[in-house]
Amino acid sequence: MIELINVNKTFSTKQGIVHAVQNVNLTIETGDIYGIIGYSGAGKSTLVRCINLLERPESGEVKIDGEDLMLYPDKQLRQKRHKIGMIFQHFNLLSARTVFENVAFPLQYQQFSKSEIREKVESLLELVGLADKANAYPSQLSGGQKQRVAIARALANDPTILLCDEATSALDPQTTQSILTLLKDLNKKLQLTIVIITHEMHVVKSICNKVAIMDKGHVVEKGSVLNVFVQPQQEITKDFINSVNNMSKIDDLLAENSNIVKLEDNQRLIRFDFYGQNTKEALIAEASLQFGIKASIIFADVDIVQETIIGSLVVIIEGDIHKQRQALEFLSNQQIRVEVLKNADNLRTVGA
Amino acid sequence: MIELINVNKTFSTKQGIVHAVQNVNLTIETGDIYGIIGYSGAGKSTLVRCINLLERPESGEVKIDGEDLMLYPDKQLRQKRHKIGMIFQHFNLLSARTVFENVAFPLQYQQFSKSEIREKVESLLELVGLADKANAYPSQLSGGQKQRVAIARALANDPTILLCDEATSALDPQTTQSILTLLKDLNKKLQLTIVIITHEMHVVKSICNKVAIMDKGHVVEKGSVLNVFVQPQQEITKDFINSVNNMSKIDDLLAENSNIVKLEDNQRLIRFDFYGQNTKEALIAEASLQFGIKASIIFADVDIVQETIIGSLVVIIEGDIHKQRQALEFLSNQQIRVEVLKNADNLRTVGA
Amino acid sequence: QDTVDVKIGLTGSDSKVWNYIKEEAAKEGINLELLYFDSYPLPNRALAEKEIDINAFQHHIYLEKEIEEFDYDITVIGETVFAPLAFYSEKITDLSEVKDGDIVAIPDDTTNGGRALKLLETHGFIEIDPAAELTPTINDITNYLVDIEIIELAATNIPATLPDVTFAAVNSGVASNAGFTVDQALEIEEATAGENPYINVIVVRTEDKDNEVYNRLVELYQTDEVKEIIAEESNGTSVPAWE
Amino acid sequence: MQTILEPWAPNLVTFWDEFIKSIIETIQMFSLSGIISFVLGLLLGVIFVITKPNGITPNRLINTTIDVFVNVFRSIPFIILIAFMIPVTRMIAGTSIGVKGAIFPLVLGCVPFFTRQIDLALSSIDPGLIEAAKAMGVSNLGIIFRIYLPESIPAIARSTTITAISLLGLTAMGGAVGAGGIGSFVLRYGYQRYYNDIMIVCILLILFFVLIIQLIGDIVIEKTTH
Amino acid sequence: MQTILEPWAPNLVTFWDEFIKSIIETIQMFSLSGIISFVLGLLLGVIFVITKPNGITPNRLINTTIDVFVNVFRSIPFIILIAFMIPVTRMIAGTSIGVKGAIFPLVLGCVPFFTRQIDLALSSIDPGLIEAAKAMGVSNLGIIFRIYLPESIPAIARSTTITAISLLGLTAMGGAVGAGGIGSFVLRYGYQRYYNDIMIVCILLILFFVLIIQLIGDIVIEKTTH
Ligand SMILES: Nc1ncnc2c1ncn2[C@@H]1O[C@H](COP(=O)(O)OP(=O)(O)OP(=O)(O)O)[C@@H](O)[C@H]1O
Ligand SMILES: Nc1ncnc2c1ncn2[C@@H]1O[C@H](COP(=O)(O)OP(=O)(O)OP(=O)(O)O)[C@@H](O)[C@H]1O
Ligand SMILES: [Mg+2]
Ligand SMILES: [Mg+2]
Repeated sequence: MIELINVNKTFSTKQGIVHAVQNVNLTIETGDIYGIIGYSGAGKSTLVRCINLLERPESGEVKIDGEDLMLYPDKQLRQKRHKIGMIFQHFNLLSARTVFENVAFPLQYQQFSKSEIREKVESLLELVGLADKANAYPSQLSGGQKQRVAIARALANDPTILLCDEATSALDPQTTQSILTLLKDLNKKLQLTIVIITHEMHVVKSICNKVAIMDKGHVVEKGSVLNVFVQPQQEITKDFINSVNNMSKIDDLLAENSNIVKLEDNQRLIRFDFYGQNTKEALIAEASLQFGIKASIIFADVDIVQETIIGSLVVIIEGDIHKQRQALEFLSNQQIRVEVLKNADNLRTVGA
Repeated sequence: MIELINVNKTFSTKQGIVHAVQNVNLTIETGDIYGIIGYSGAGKSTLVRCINLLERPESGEVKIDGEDLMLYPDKQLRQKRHKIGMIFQHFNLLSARTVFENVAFPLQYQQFSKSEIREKVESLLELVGLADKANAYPSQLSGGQKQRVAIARALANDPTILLCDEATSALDPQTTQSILTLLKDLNKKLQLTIVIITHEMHVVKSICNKVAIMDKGHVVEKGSVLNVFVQPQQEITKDFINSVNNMSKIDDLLAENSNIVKLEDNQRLIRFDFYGQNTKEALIAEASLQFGIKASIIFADVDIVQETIIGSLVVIIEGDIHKQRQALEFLSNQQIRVEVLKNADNLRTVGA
Repeated sequence: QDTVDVKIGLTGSDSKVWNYIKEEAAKEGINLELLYFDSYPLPNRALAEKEIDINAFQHHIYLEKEIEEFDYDITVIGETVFAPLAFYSEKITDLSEVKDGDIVAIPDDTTNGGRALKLLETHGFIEIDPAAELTPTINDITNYLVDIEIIELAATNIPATLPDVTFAAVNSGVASNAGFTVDQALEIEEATAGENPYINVIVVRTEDKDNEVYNRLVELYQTDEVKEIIAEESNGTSVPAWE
Repeated sequence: MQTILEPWAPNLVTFWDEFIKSIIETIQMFSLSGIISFVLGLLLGVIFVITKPNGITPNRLINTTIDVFVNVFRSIPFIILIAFMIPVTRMIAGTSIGVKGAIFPLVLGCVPFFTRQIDLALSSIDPGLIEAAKAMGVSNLGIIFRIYLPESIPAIARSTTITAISLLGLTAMGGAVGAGGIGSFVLRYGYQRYYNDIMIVCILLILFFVLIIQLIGDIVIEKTTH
Repeated sequence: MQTILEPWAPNLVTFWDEFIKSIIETIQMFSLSGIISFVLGLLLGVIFVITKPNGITPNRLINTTIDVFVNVFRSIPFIILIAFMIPVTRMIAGTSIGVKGAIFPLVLGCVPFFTRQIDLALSSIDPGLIEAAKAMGVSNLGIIFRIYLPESIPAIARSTTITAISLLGLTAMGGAVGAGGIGSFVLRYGYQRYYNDIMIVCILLILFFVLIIQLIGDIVIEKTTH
């Protein structure tokens, strides 16, 4: 378990003091995959670097399994760090060593034999798809290859905690997916605790169980991914959630008055948001049948987060106006959030 | 217009020769926003670096507006490069200069006055949201802030061609979106030609008009984004397209036999893929009404690419088996691709 | 036959003489090791501190000054050569042509510099505080009779820089090495053999004053063969100091 | 000053005028040859770096020439170099003696060393920066003046400090051609005449100069490291 | 050999034995003091870098001590340093003259310089690498031996080359304590006696040594730059 209690970290520059992390409280349970999101410059990297004390907070406590790291003498801190893997935003590979040697680095001068190291490193390189680059030097690698070396290196020591600073930002979606699958596997099998800074909400959705949102040094929202996704409290959280689906595009289309959202008589543009098991009951289809309403989907984003369906639809509905209203009421009663985005001109005058 | 004709680039290392780019032919029209995607190590960066001859291809021609850059003497090449902005994968900011000075760099020693430079740089920093960091040094910036400085610098000289190597990989979705909007604006207003390497398919979807897919040094597929998205020819392309929606998750769920895809009697799990105007006619809703079928959405991804709706739905349908079959036939005739992913046990025996 | 090892401290390059003596000594079972020091203050110190057994590089004046300074218990057991200082010039043919504002170059080491000043005094250019005895410095000049500018530089560089000065004081060794001959000199230091303080000497620790081997080396030096070598080597600018 | 020093450093007081003169000579030699060497060494160093096979404008001939020049002049013992160069010095400086005559040999002794130091300093620059400048169409001259030099100021400052201190050491040899200087002063009086007070004061004085050079270097490094 | 040389370099042939002896002396002085200086300088340089205020184990006292040591010993003219150190040399080496007596002063003259060079070399390492090692729980010793040193081998090789050539220059002063060597040989015959053949041959020989040092340095740099 990682506990950050009232952590503050500032940088003093000639232009004044930068409060990179302010009064942050965060508890990361063993076995969590904890996502950290936030705008560029929000303090995510700094916060994560506080966990292994690469940045020493000015105040606050950094506890791992109940023990305050800040009180540790150097040697003990180093031992603790052996079990905290870290993937840096800028990779920090050793330029004088080959890919193999970089990954082997954390294993050297420990209890491992040469052949054990070789086996371990080779299997890690296999996992990240770089077996053929074992003897290349970092300067001969592409950006994504460097990042994968960094990932393999962070995992070499069988850490119990893994800190990832945008660990997949330079990777294509397939490689990202395979890395995420790998991390999730390790998390399940070995109870590996993972803290993962990411800009890709789908990363949060696909592997995190908890998430914290940072803004200007503060953690403004945190909780289980499902809760945060379903009931975001802060504007910034909503923005992040919208970023992952294409719902926000509807606003642009409306603003542009695109053809797609031009409505004919008796049509309405509606947004539905729903989550949980009730979707399985095909509520919208039922409403459609029951009230004789035709609905065509403009945007849809239905996804499964932690075994739960959550989704949004933007549809144009068409049919008898009264039936429409009944249908919408029916759906609202089923815990579906209904929002009328636009009415056809004729409906607007009627004032529906 | 940028033309790459039969371009080859190899690196020789101690481990042998790496064919980074092989026989690539690519035409990028003026005003294009050309996306380049591919797995890590596919040769994307190398290819783009061939455009401004940072890497000199071993063979082939690199033409800009019909003139072969490879034949240019140094001075002329430099002049050409003045008008080619580049955003590097690793930013390459000058550590001894402030943010302001970095952005001003390409403007110095040209015809601009001091106040013009100041104005230009300040407006660019405003655009990328770094006005308050003008006097900070790169070492005092977060990863995303560095990237934004690099973007501002690449735009400073009013380039006619902009080469972006994962220009938004370190940015949060909001900042990414604002940068993309900025690029699209510049593209529209100034006919700026943009070549953009990215791993984020939604970047391709939202701003590119053309896209090329690279694999092991080759361009394996290219064309308009719509064509490529609607009718991907290569497996790798399909993989990339799937990465952006969550359709591929259904396979995992099926493999896991998740609760969500457990079917009751007379249910079928179906995937629809469709694009174009016909969706507006609410075909699925119509089928549902017409044949009395209830459909509940499991996954949905409906998006607009180049003014066209393209989408996929995974739904569970329920209802009379014969009606179901009729409904599916009806939809198939409407140019909707229908794929039955799973039948309920009772249907399977019937052999539907 | 027993051999005895002797370490001798030398400077500069009169090695032809010493190579000869080394050969001769070897015949008598004396194994002479030649150690060349490139700096003057060390050989006496090395001798006093028993790092070497004997040295031969200095004249009486220098030795006296060193003994006075450090109380070295070392003493002369033989004289070698007299190497007179001389004035040379490329600009003038006689010292009488020297006028106010002319430049004279002198060696920058203590003893030769002092000698040069003394020589300048002898020829009526300057007056020196008598208290400075035989090793005066520029500081000891009490009066300039001709308003010359004295410039001190490495003795060995003086011949090469001759075009840049009016005239210069040059050591005999340096002069002969540079190819100057005695008859080119404007003036030469008086050579009064036997009592001249600038005669070079062979020195040992006082306790070894009567050491047979060391005295034998002196004898080996003071031979006609050596005289010949010296004459040949120095173009006559060095004069053997024994009869 | 002199009266205060009298009891502590009697010899120094005796040779006070020469002492002051030697300080001035050292400052003259050091500053003149320092400035010239800095410019020349920087120039050669930069040319050396950019003409390397992987430099921005590879040129085997020039590169090798500089390499040979540096090695040859670093091979010749400085005292011999001074003597060797006397005719050339006379041609260039009009005289081969005095402070004026010392400048050229000092420059010749210092430049090859500084060239190597500059090579060392510039070699630590991230190649990505050179690439970025190239991509922006910056000329080779621009790359030198806008990337290489400004980006390596801290390293150049370190190199310059080291070289300056070495040069200060070289000026001690200025005495060989009658240029005087503290080094020659301390050799003649402190060392050859065993005036310990002069020895100590001079070494402290040189140390003081060294510290000033070091301090300036450190300040530049501090101000330019971000 | 001698007979072939006779017409070209008559003086050299005359002093052939001394010539050969001087080469051996130079090699002895150079290699012995070189190895010792390399180890000590590397040690001091590394300690200096890690004890800086922003180093991995800041220690003002040690850092300042090294700084002062370096500056003091770089301030003292080498010839004076030799004389100063005679008693210490005798204590350490048993004698203060000859090759044996030259080693200690040479080391003392070389180490401060090399320390500065190592500072220069290590300062060019990306701080991110140190950080990565810290994050992995690597001890300070580990950071030195597994990051600082291996990552800066090319820079250290450059520094070592420069220092080695400077040391070769210093060995020319070995003559001051009777250690001989080519430098002393060429001073006594080439320089003082104007035997041009000796001058030229010796300088070529030193140049040859310099080129070998340079070559070794270049090879190391090439092999270790990726
Ligand atoms: N300087 C070099 N020396 C040797 N090999 C190189 C060099 N630069 C790139 N390569 C190799 O060339 C191939 C293509 O590299 P490139 O950087 O173009 O890939 P990329 O498509 O940009 O990958 P990424 O998405 O990971 O950045 C890779 O296999 C890489 O290892
Ligand atoms: N060494 C430093 N000196 C001064 N300011 C710094 C330093 N490091 C970071 N900062 C500032 O602290 C703030 C937080 O930086 P941090 O790197 O934690 O952001 P981040 O959330 O990781 O951003 P990104 O997503 O762009 O990487 C930023 O405003 C940054 O400019
Ligand atoms: Mg960050
Ligand atoms: Mg790349």
